[in-house]
Amino acid sequence: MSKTIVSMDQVTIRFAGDSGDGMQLTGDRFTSDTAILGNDLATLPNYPAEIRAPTGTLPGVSSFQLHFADHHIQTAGDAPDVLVAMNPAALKANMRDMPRGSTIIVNKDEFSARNLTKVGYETNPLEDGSLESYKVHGIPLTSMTVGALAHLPLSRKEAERAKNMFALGMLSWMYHRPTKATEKFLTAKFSKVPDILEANLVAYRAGWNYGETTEEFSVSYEIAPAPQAKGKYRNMSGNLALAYGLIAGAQCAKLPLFLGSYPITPASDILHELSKQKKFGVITFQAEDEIAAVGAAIGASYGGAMGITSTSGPGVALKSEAIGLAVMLELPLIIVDVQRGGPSTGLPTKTEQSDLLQVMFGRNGESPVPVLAASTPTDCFDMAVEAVRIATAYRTPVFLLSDGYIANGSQPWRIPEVDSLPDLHVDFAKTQENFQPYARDPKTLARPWAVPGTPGLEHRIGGIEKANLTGDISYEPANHDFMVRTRAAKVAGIEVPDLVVDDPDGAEVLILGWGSTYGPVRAAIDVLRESGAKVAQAHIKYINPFPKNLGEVLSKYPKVILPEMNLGQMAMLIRSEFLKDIISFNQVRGLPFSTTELVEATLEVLNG
Amino acid sequence: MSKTIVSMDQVTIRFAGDSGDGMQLTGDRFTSDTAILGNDLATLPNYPAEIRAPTGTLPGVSSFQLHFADHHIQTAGDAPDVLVAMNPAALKANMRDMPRGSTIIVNKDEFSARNLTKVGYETNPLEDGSLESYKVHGIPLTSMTVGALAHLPLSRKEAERAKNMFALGMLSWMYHRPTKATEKFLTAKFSKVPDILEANLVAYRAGWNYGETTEEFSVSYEIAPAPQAKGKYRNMSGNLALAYGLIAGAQCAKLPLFLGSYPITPASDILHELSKQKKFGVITFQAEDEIAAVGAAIGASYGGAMGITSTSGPGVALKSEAIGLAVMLELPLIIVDVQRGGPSTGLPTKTEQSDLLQVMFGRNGESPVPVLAASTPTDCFDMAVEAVRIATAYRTPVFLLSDGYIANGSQPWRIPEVDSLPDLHVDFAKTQENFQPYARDPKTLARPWAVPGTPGLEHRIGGIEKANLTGDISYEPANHDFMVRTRAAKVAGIEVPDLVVDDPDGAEVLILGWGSTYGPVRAAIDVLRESGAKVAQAHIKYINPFPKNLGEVLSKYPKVILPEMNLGQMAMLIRSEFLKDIISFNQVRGLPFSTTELVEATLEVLNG
Amino acid sequence: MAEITLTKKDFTSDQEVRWCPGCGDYSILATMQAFLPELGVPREKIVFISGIGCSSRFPYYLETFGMHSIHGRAPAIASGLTISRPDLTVFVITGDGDALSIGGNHFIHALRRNVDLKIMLFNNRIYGLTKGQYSPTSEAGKITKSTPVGSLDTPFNPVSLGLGAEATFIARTIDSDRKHLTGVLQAATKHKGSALIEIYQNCPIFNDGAFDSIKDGDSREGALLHLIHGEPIKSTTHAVVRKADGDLEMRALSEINEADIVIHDAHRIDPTYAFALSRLSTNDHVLVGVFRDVARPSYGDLVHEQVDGVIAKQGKGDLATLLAGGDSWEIS
Amino acid sequence: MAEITLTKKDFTSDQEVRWCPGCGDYSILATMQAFLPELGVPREKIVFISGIGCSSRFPYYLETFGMHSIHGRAPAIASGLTISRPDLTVFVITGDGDALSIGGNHFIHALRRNVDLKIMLFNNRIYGLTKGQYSPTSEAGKITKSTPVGSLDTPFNPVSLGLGAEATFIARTIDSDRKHLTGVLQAATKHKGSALIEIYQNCPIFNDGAFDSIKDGDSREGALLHLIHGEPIKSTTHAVVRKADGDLEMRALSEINEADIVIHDAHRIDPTYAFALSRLSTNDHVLVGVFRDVARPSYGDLVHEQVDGVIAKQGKGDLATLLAGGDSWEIS
Ligand SMILES: Cc1ncc(C[n+]2csc(CCOP(=O)(O)OP(=O)(O)O)c2C)c(N)n1
Ligand SMILES: Cc1ncc(C[n+]2csc(CCOP(=O)(O)OP(=O)(O)O)c2C)c(N)n1
Ligand code: SF4
Ligand code: SF4
Ligand SMILES: [Mg+2]
Ligand SMILES: [Mg+2]
Repeated sequence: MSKTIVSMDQVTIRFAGDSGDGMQLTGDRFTSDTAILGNDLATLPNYPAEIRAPTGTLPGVSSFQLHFADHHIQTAGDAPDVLVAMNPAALKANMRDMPRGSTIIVNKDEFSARNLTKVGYETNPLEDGSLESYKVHGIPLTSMTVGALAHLPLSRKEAERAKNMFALGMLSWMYHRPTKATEKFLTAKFSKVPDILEANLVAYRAGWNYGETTEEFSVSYEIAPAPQAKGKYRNMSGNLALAYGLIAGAQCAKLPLFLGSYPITPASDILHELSKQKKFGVITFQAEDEIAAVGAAIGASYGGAMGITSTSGPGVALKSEAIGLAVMLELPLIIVDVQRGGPSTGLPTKTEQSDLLQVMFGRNGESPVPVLAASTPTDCFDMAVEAVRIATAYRTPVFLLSDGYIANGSQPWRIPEVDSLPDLHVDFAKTQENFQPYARDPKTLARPWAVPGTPGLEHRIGGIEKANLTGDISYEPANHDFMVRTRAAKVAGIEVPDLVVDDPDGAEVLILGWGSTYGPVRAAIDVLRESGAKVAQAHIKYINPFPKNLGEVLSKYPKVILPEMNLGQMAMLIRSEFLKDIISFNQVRGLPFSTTELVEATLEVLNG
Repeated sequence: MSKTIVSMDQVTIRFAGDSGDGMQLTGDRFTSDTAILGNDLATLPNYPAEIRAPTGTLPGVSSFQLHFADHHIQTAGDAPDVLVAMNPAALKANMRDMPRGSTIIVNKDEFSARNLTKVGYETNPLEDGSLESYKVHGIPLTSMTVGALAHLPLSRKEAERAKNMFALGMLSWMYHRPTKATEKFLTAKFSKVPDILEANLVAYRAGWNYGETTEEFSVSYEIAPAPQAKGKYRNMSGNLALAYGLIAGAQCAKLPLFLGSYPITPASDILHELSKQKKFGVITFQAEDEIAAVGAAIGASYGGAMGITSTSGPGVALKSEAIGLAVMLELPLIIVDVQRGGPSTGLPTKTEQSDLLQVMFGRNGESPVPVLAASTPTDCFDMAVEAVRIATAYRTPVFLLSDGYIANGSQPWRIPEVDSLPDLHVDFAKTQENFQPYARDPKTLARPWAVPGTPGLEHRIGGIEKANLTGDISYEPANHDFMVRTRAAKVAGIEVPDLVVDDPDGAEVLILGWGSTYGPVRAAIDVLRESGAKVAQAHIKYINPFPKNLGEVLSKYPKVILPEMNLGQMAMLIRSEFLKDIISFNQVRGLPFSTTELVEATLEVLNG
Repeated sequence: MAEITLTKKDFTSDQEVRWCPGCGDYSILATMQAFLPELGVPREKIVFISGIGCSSRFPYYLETFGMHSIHGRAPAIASGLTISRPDLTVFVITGDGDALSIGGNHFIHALRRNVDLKIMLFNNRIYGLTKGQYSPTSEAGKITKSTPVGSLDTPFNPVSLGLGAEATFIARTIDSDRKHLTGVLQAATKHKGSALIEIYQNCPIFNDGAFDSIKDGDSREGALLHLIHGEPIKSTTHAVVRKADGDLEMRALSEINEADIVIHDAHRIDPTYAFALSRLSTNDHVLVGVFRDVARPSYGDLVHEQVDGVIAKQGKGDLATLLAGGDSWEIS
Repeated sequence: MAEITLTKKDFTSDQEVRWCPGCGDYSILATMQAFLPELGVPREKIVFISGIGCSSRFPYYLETFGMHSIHGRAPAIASGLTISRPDLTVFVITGDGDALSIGGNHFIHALRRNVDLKIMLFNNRIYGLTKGQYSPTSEAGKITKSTPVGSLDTPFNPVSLGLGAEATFIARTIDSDRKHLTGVLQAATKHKGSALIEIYQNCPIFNDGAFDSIKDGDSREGALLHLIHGEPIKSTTHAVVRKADGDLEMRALSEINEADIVIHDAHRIDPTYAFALSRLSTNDHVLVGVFRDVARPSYGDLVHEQVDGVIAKQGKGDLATLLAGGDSWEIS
């Protein structure tokens, strides 16, 4: 049978199924194969909320969305072109995001009366006409998989488990993905269980063959590679990039890396990743709680390591007293906050940008801490290196903000040359007479980093106000005023790059973003400009201190739109510092902005 | 011998001595006797930093300052007219505050070579002419006390200990203070140790007689009573007023008061005071740490008590995660923050206003909490009652800010009639069908307070985002957005009194204060107006939400000066909300503003 | 009003239970729902307070009052509640991470104070909710997401730790043994003050089979040495005896005299005996039942006695008198 | 370079000591300053980390590295330091409030992990720095600023709690007994891993005489039962014997046979014996010395062995290789 091949410029596919159906793995593999083909891409996994719900229920649905294209793209896409739904729950949970006319592929076998009732379908949507406006493919994925594996010595349950590979094979055929890498991956993964390996490989190929042979599908699609800068690429998620950035930063600074951490969603993967990297001399310490985690990191920094602690919002709250100590001690420390929905336990698996004011101000006293925010999954690498630079050069705790969206999302990453990474080496204080632990470098205002073990530098530090130069306890009013202002000046004086404005057309409206809104804003800008609108874009990655030119940039634009996944926290900082009437666009839905809503909001400002 | 009596309109006296010399008691007694006389007054104790230093050293000096007058006054005075110094350390530590021409009374006995060297005096200041510009009285307080007690069966050490009463008697003579109340006080205090009682009484009278008979003093002073509203008065410190306000508020709300607390300077006295009030059914729970303290208070509120927790800045940092839980649970809770110098351990015994942004924003997620700030020692009572009103009526945690200055300072307090206190009674939810724990009162947006023990109201609450109305766990994007905005709206909608502006002359400059700057600002305004300057005054006691007319008030004044004991935290809130270019006047010296510096700063704005 | 007999159904809330299939939490829940009617306390007087973790979802599924609080803080919150409301029956639901890692401090302080809380510690020796890191009860050397080469920490023994913290009641039981768990619940709810119940709980997803060696149908009878007050401590194959040097040890029945088996005394004041018992379990042979159950006034009772005592002596507080103080003056 | 012999003076910093006259902290400081030269570790390799409290001022007065950190967190901070810098000798200085109240969790976790820290717990049974509230070691019924009618809490026994938390080394000593304190310091610094030293410390201002009954010149010899490995546990008047039922008890010498006195064994693996000893002290008769001293690898050693092991097997990490990963593609 000969099939039509259609060329497309981009596609968004969402794989959805039960937590146990392996949708994340399926998505990951499809992503890798897509990356190899040279498409640009962005991904968005969506885990069920913390607890694994019973099989087949709505709360148990797990999904993975992939957007890939023959051109540069910014987000995982607003609305999928294709949904692969492994059961009725997956269909029901995702239907509202599907635009009319889109393609829906379901595992027909799972649409039993029992499973339908479980999720509240009164009639079978595959039969009751409710999906009329969609291109629906009901395919018996389970039974075909089991059939394909009949020759193998497997229980039915074991055989069924390979159905995600059948689906992957089918989709790989449909979008002309190469299959070698996935076969290699499976071979490595299941090398110790040959029967399971065989099952997965057979199911994968069977799915591919099913696409190729059956009449169910008459068309397959081609998406040409995207033009990309020369280089070696890999697919990269935010948390992995962040962990790698920390390792790279510590190597650039020639410091051992010590992570003190307590597991918490969505930050735990940083702990997991670093705990694997013992060959870099990395020490990970899973502490009894967040306070001990940051405490141990401070202790390690005091001893001359790059002390780091990783957490999410509730953990930051607990660490705040100890971070205040680090401010007083003026020692390097990095606090990674992978933000999630709040307040309190909030929405642990969802994204939000609502820890900004907490990290700025959530400590007693005047307690300035530099704050950086990564903008995309791969930017997490660069900003982690920057966090190491600032922490070590200025001897200060540094907050590095990420969030659930970019932490779990991924995109292609051009692997940097190690030689291109900055030299971050700083000198420890050396043996000397009359050592003054609170004397300062005139340029950075950093105090000496005097690590135990250095003869002659014996000294005492602590959380009580210190006398200038000597670091002795001081209750002197004038000294306190001086030290409070000096600590503030040190942070205010940190060198950060200027804000870059993208404004080819001399726009009147600036969309200002920060953190993970980068992708959605960029996507909206592309759409707006295509439609002829003039809009400028600038993105804040350095929040404390702000880039020096921020005020000047703001003053150039009569209208500045600031979208945030909170109720206006960055807006508050900018309004108070620049007395500029920002137009806030806020959303607290636990989800990144969609391109459409940003475009609409901007058009409203442009037109009104 | 007949002595001259001089009339004065006001005097500031500072008692200073070693921590063990009983200066706080001496000051307290002098204050009480002054209050009885009907002078207006304000006090400022100054404790040595946390640790008791060895006797006779500078860090061991403890002092108590009292300002009293025949008119209404606002502060404990910038510079003392009289210093009573019980040893060389007390003299040295306090000299820099003494204006030329002021009176210095020292205990000559303590000016031994050894004691002088201890504090770095190379020559005896009583002899080397360095005090020439002052009126110095070197009096052998110790030996005269010992002499006066020779007839009593006391060790020399015991006898010496009464020297503070000798000093008190002397000063009481000098300023015509009545002696009955102090005699009564001593009799009660030492009722169980008759010898010590006798010693104190004898020393006290001996001091008085010494003033009356000796030629050392030729003048005594009279300060007429200040005109004050009719009523019953007592002297009141901020911490005591705050504790009483909490008890009164709970009584007005007909709720048992539960305090969960962990000791910390300068908040511990609230715990101490409430632990004495068991007859009001008050339960105090000294928890293992601040987290347990606030946790227990939340548990008590859940059970239908007025749950309260008291602490200072470092404790607030630790409590922040749990306060976020209270935000989500929407239960009443009061967090008292008696601010001290920060960051970290900072200056534990000094005052500061630098926790403002912490209490506003120091929690993960969008976590709005109302914030009140007391303005004077006695205002702590009123604001504590207000905190109970808001916490119970709106079912929300409330921050009540005080600070070291007003917590330990005191002033006369017109004792309120119990009948004049507001009725704060709120109803618990009653047994009902289909109870909805997150349904809301349409006016206050408060949810029902459904306490365990009420049949039919069984329900579950928690820190994960709740569905509107039912309170079930909900991960729905739209519900989260709605709930985040609803919690914000609830706090924004709290009814608070309008800002009162004192502007008799139609000024162009407004001095805006908040919290404990009230007294210093008011004193400065009095001085400024007397000198013919036109200045308006307004004082913010409700910080979140702001008074509804704040924006209007700000817009009326071209220049608004905002003095704060921090680097501009309130200014930041106001600038961002009203885009108004406030003139900040900041000082972080661990001390309240002096009248002089405020006057000067204002004149600079008026003239420039 | 006629007395209404409640049933398991009356204690089942309308929330869908959301643990993984096969999770040990299910059977603990079922046992609790069946036990509550027999407790004889009205539903509205029962409160379950939990921290965060898979286990801490427990309160949602019970038709009583409940709070799913924050990680590790349940004992503190529950302390405030039970101290101010001694009329309530308050359970704390917690996990090995929640109770012993982040919540360790509140845990030991609640026990020493003897606050009237029934603390059910679901010990699956893993962090379930955060998807599989090792916990303070994980065995040393454990390979988990955060210890890819094996954990290095010596685990806590919750019974030993509780005894070191002056606990008055400690028991151990198993998720799947409903009868045993029920018996322990009966004893714990009868006890005045803190009762700690360690429940071995299987997490089939991240630590499957942690307790299989003692749950296995065949060896089970030999694996579990029952602690029953007044009875010899033994299983069908093993027993506890006292060695010549005074220490306790676990031995095969075949090696000892029946008469030498230690007779369990849960009420011994000196906690050393219970501590000794807490050290005896091995991977294959585990002591279950009530290790210690001694009387000490509960913290809440002491608080209220003190308040009542003051009121009895001094009378109820009068606000006007308080505000007036003893050192006032009149301006007229 | 010739070896330099350090003296007490070399370990005395230039900071004026600021405790109240008569405070027990003075003599502990003097003992430490005298002990450090004999420890044989260079000054720059010694670090004192404290929390907050009167006692926590200790590091300021020693000419070594030191950190006066925040309340209760010293064991956590010190853990990070000693784990990453096993070449240092790290002391933790803490009070009964700092270690057992706010810092209780870090305290028990440091002990179970056997982190290489020498924890000196200054137990004055009161909060000194905040001017006299009761602490977790205050005796029940204590009248303090925060308990005007008497405290209600059962106190912790730090030795029992430490044993419940799997401590490998625990000793008790007294501020004023420099020789004994020195002996304990010698033993503690020889021990690999966590060493907990409880020091009875007098606070003349807020809890004066708390330990007078055992310090009194006349009764002292009878009051202190010394725990010396291999020697009978006794004072001049009392001793420890094992009862018929196996429990330990303290008895007057006059009532027992010398031969029945328990011979101390600090190295027993089962902590039950040390736990039993921890329960025996009374107000007037107190066991002092090393309760337990058993070998277990220190946490820091395990961490570094693991890291070194991985490097030995896989080689040092190469950044370029890490960044490249296994699944990359080339665009040219
Ligand atoms: C302050 C804070 N830190 C970390 C977390 C993440 N967290 C939630 S539950 C948990 C541990 C769960 O383990 P356990 O208590 O044993 O419960 P289980 O899930 O095994 O029942 C962690 C680390 C959190 N919710 N809050
Ligand atoms: C977070 C925090 N909470 C409370 C305090 C106040 N505080 C300082 S020391 C202390 C207790 C001191 O007692 P202890 O540890 O026994 O030391 P001691 O002064 O008796 O030596 C308290 C409550 C603080 N500094 N920080
Ligand atoms: S992860 Fe483990 S403990 Fe949690 S619900 Fe699943 S099986 Fe139970
Ligand atoms: S208060 Fe007590 S513990 Fe603190 S320094 Fe004074 S005597 Fe020592
Ligand atoms: Mg667990
Ligand atoms: Mg103490």
